[in-house]
Amino acid sequence: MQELINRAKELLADGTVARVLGWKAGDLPYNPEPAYFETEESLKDFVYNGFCGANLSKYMIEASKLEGKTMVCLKPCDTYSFNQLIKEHRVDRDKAYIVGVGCKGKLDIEKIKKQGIKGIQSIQGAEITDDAETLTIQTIYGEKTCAYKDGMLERCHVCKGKEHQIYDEIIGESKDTKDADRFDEVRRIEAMRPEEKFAFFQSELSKCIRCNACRNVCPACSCRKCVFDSNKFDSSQKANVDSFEEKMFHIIRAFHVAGRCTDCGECSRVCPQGIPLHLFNRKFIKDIDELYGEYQAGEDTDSKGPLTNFTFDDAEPSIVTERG
Amino acid sequence: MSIEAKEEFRPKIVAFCCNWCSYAGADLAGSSRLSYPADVKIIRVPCSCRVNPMFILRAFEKGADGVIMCGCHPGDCHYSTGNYYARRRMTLLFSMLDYIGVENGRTRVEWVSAAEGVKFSTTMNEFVEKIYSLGKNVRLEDIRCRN
Amino acid sequence: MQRIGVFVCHCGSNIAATVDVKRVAEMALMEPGVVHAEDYQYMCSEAGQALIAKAIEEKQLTGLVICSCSPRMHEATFRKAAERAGLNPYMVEIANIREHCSWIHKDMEEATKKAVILMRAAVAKVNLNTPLQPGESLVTKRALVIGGGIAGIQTALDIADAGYEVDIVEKEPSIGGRMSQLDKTFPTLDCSACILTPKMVEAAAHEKINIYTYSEVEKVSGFVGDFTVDIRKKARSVDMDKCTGCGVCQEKCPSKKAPSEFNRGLNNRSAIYTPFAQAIPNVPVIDREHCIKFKTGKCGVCSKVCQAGAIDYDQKDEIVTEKYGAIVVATGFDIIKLDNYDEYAYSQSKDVITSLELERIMNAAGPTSGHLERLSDGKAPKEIVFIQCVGSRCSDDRGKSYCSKICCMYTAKHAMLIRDKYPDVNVTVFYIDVRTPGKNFDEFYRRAVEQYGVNYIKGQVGKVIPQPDGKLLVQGSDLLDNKQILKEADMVVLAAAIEPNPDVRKIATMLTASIDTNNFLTEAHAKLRPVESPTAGIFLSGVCQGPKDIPETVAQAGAAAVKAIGLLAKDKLMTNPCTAKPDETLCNGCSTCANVCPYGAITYEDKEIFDHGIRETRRVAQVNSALCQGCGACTVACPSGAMDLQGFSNRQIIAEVDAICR
Amino acid sequence: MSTEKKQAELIKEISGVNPLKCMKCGKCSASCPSFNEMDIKPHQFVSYVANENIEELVNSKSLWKCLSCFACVERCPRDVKPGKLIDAARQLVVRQKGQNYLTPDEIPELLDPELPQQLLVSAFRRYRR
Amino acid sequence: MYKIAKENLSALFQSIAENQELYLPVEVSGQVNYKAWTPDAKVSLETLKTVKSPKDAFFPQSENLYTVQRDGKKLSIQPEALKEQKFVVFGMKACDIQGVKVLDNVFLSDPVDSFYAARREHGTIVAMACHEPEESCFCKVFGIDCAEPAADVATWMVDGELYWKALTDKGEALTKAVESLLTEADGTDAEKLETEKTAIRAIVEKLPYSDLSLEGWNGDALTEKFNSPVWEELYKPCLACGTCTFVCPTCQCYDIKDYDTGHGVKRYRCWDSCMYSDFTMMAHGNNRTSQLQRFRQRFMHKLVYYPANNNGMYSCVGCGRCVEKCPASLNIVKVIKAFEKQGGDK
Repeated sequence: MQELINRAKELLADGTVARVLGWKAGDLPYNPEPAYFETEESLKDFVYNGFCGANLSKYMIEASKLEGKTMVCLKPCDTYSFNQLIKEHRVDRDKAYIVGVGCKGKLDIEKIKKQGIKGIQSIQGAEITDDAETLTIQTIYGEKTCAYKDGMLERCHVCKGKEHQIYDEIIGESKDTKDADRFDEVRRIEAMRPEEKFAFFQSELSKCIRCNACRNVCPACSCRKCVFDSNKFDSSQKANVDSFEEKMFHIIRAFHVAGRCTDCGECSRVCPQGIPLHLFNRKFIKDIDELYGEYQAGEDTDSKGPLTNFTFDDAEPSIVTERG
Repeated sequence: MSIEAKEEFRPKIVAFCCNWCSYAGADLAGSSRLSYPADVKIIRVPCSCRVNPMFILRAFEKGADGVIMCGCHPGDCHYSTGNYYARRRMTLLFSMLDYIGVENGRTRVEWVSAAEGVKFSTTMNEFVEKIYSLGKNVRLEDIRCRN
Repeated sequence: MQRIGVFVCHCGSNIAATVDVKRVAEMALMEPGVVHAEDYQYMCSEAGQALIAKAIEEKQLTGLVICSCSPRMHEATFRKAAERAGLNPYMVEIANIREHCSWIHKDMEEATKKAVILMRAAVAKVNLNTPLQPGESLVTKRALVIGGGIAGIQTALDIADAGYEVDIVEKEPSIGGRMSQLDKTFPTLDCSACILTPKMVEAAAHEKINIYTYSEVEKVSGFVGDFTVDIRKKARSVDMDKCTGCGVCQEKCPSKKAPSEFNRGLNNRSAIYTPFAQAIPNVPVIDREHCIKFKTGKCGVCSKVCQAGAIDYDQKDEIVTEKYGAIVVATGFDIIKLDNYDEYAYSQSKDVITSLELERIMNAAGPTSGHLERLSDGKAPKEIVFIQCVGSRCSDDRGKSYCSKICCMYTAKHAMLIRDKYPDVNVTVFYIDVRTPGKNFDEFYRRAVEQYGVNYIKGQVGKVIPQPDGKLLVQGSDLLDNKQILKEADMVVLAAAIEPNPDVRKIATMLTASIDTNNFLTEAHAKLRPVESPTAGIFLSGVCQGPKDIPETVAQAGAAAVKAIGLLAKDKLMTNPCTAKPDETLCNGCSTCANVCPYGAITYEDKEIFDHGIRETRRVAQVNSALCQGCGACTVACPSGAMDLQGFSNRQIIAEVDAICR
Repeated sequence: MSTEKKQAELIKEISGVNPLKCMKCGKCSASCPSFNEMDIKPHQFVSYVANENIEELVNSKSLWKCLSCFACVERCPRDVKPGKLIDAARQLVVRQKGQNYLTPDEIPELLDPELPQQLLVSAFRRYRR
Repeated sequence: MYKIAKENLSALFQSIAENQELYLPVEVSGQVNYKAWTPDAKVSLETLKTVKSPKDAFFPQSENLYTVQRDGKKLSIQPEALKEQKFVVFGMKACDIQGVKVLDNVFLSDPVDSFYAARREHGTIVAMACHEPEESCFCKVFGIDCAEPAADVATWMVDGELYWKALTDKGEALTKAVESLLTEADGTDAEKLETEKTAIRAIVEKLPYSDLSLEGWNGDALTEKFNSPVWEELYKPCLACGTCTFVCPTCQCYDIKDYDTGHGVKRYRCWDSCMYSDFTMMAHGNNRTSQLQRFRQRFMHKLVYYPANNNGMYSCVGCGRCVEKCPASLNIVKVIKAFEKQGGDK
């Protein structure tokens, strides 16, 4: 982390960048927030640890409009989003100085708390320099430990790899965290009977409170005005009704990002109700991979997306019924 | 289900037809007097690529029991490539609907040329029969629209 | 709120027999926005249209719904009627209650119910219709023809004869194209040059035709009726106005080692050259790669011998910018590279040649002055083998998947000509199929077999093995005898596949005209619009669209000319107003729409946008309504919903969906 | 499904060849060095498989006359590759005759330590299908 | 005071649910929220904080106001019926109860919101003390004692026993209805209860946010706070989602919208969020065009405008839900602290 701070200071000092986009220490051990630093002095609050899960690529949309360059800290998975945003002309590559930061898996405080750990006062073992094996947690109710893996976000268990797709330089080491196949959950649902599938999603989506956190955090959902907010479409609704509306919202959102979603996992991370929203996006990704050839959004900045492309012998929609 | 119940159920079926092939195919079915059930109502669009997945979801939300989209055969699109895009969009949409537990068969895509009046009529007959066998769409409709 | 009039047509009994038209009209009055409803015997009749006009006037209608036959039948009729009565024609919608209702349903109750729903959907749509104005754009009355082969020449002549200016751009120093390289033509066996040269001369002399030879298209912008094209005139090093075409420079030029393109590299030419004797223009060019003056700075012989003082070593490439209303692509073809066909020993033996090379050998102006001889030793061949389908009908990546179409016929022609001139030469043709659809074609092929004794063997050749004695051992199979054949030949002629000129890819990109996987330009409709590109204002002539022989090429050239003339004859173009239109405040500038547009109608522009109190410069989509054909692909691809299609807007279609489902 | 049909399907599966792609040009037969030794010629092989005439095929001399030089595979313009079909037909016979598959565990016992590794690898390559 | 053994609670719920609706924390797909009780519901009284606050019971996230039915060109209007069924909300924490008071000030003052009033009238609140408060809690800052929740009935869960004390007439009535299931508590129980309360309060003292100071947050500070440059930095990580608003027990803004049913319109209201770009959008446009303004609105409302209009009562109750749920880890505590810091810097 010190290395990052030092580099940030250098870049600020020599005028390469006008500001640094990173994370600021929070008032609890686990709530650092995305923040801009414009002075050397302000960098004293800079932090980069296991709780810095936010994908800062999305902030670069706004930062691209500012004067001067922004040094932005991107984790390997964030760089896919950044590439995708370049492809869609939403960020300006020339306005970014990308520091690829190492990643040893990001932590999910909800998961840690689910293990009965509450009244947290401090957490050791989440620093980027730590070996990411065990977390030692001091609480009002005594000291607790938790395996780092058990506190990790779902997305880190199915990590796409710790290679940065775009960067100006890389700082910090990474650690491989992948220990599951990202389509396993999708396969499990695909194998269900229709009633079971329906019941599963009905139960999950009934929790939705239409807070739009999934949408607003999503780097692919960067529309200036969402169709669900705009009165120009009859889809502008805010109610959370159990029947169809939430499903409509989530299907349309997933379709909206289909072929553009890099599977960064932010939607699931931020959902206050813990809805596994990535299951929608991954279904599309899996279908695209199987039907139109492997495609990873954000791997490059110029390839044609699967929904703006075709081949003469693409599968017919009836394949959905045929494969049963 | 009893026969009575089946008689009561009249499905609402929306058919999107592209102006150049399928709508003309439907016209041909008409002028050839090839009947299909009145439950099917056709909406004319310039090309199958004009059909937004949102339209299909909207139809279900408002109580449609089946939605079918017809376009020119791949390779014959009036706009040369429209139906190729439509094909991908619909495949993914249908797959997603299947995934969230909507009964298979409530949606369908069929390529019908302007000369295929018979195919249009056969397709619609088949599709309507399928929807009858599936019954009312309850999984996607918004109950507020019921009356 | 609209004031809508609903008109229900009986269509005699066509509709009225199964649909209760009175009831449809009654129900219409219950719909929001409907202020008038009536039914009539024949809505499309003069009297019916008069009813509509009267209602528009009396009830101040702002929109019409006609419940009648298919819009494909009478939409235009009712739109015109509305326009005559002062209503915007795009405020008319048709509810198809004949083809889609009365004709397919028997039960009156059921059919009436459906007709009511169809009417409702149409009313729901009209409620959201907005008056649309067709755009207008001026037409530049000048055409550009890219390519100066027989296709380009014919198109240019036809357009020019209709009274329009035409420019031909040809990249070679002379027009004439492939046809000028041919010796005789099938199935008449008349001399190619004899029928082509007069056309070349006519084109050159035509007051409406301007020929840019040794030139290439550099840049194209604009759209149908109003293209702007940059043409690069390559430096010729010879002043076209001064040169008299005496030919002395070519004679005296000391550098004579440049392979002749015209003779397919079978012999050499001088560094200053005209490709062939009948070249038009008859002005040489200096091939700077082979010119001693350009290579070493010394020489200058041509300049010294030129009495007209036409030699200009300092000439530079020049860019000419012209405006055109229509562009015809006639870029023609070349034969494929045979590098990957080692088994036919093309690159190993001089006596394995392509058919196009044989054309040159047979030609009196060719490298052998028309004598049939082996290029290796100049001896007269006694045994000649022709191999068909070399690289055609091939599904691997060495060749082309299509049939090149012309090879069967020109091979029959060659075989016949050889047998005619040299009766002692044996000619064997290995074929897979002999394809002769065309007037007098099969008769021609049969003459080769029956009259001239050409030996046709069904079966492909596997290998050609050059022998130490200079002979060529041809290993083939005779599928009818089920035998393998080993044949010693003196000469092997390969019917190599033809492919579109490789430059076409670049040109297609400039024109935003689509090309298929084989680099042939795509036609707007395979059957109904075969000489038009899907991009408006671009027309296709000759082999650039698909393999063709000369008469077909000429026919298509004429057809393309007619289409171009049809366009140039208009002063203004009315554009279909049902085009895509972006809402700039919603546009993300992501380019997704441009990626799916088949017409290249969408561009991006940095524009100042005022959106809810924020003023900023944004990258936003712009639709060129002259290019947009209104398919709507962009509207669905657009992630933000900024792109909508006028006349078929999101809200209109959703309103129809709602009306049907309620 | 009849036996022959099954066998034909199997040959197609093993070889990965679709005989319907054949345009009957005969280039395979023209290229074949063993042509004169064969009773069923290479180009006929394709139609035999397409017509599911497998019995005759597997009993033919040709099956064992093919040198697997793959000249036909190299030169076939339609991606039909009769050589592969012949190879697959042989596999069919070999498999039927002895059912002589080995499981991975059985292999080490059979190995001679002196055996060159290259031989093994090429054998696996050759017979893995 | 009464008590009931933990294992008998389902019988208690059953008994309550026989005569009225019962809402309590129920786990669905891994998350606990207030839901109507059913015999197979997975009740989770141990959960300290439900994801959403229980304010839905009185002010549902979306509710119909009236229905316009269309018949041809005739329209008829059918107002939505007011709540007539009695109901119980079981297990509300002290902070959430304070949240209801905040809502009361808004909806029960003139003009009275009849939908809300009807629900308040028919609802009985059974409060529950917080057994083990957590680090995100800061109710103490607002003078709330989570060991002594005050509602119609107060309850404490101590060692497998639920202690039950009716505090109002409604509470007495409910107690009476379920009396057969309750047993009278004795002196030892009272002692046990006091020990529990002391233990809770001791924990509260240890919580990191308990010493938060609200000094300077009042109506007098309006201009100073409103114009402070601190906002310019604070809002930046905000994603403009509505999470904080929708989990908050006191947020009361709503939007009114129409739903087209095809046969007419259902006019409904649903929670709105000041974080949304169309918040308070009016015909002429929007009076808050930037996220800074919207972000500021939320906190100024909670800490300045509301107390200025309600005798110093804050419209934050320190439940800490926003602390836990904000996707960008922003929250009201960080805002308060940021101003504190700035004060120190001066």
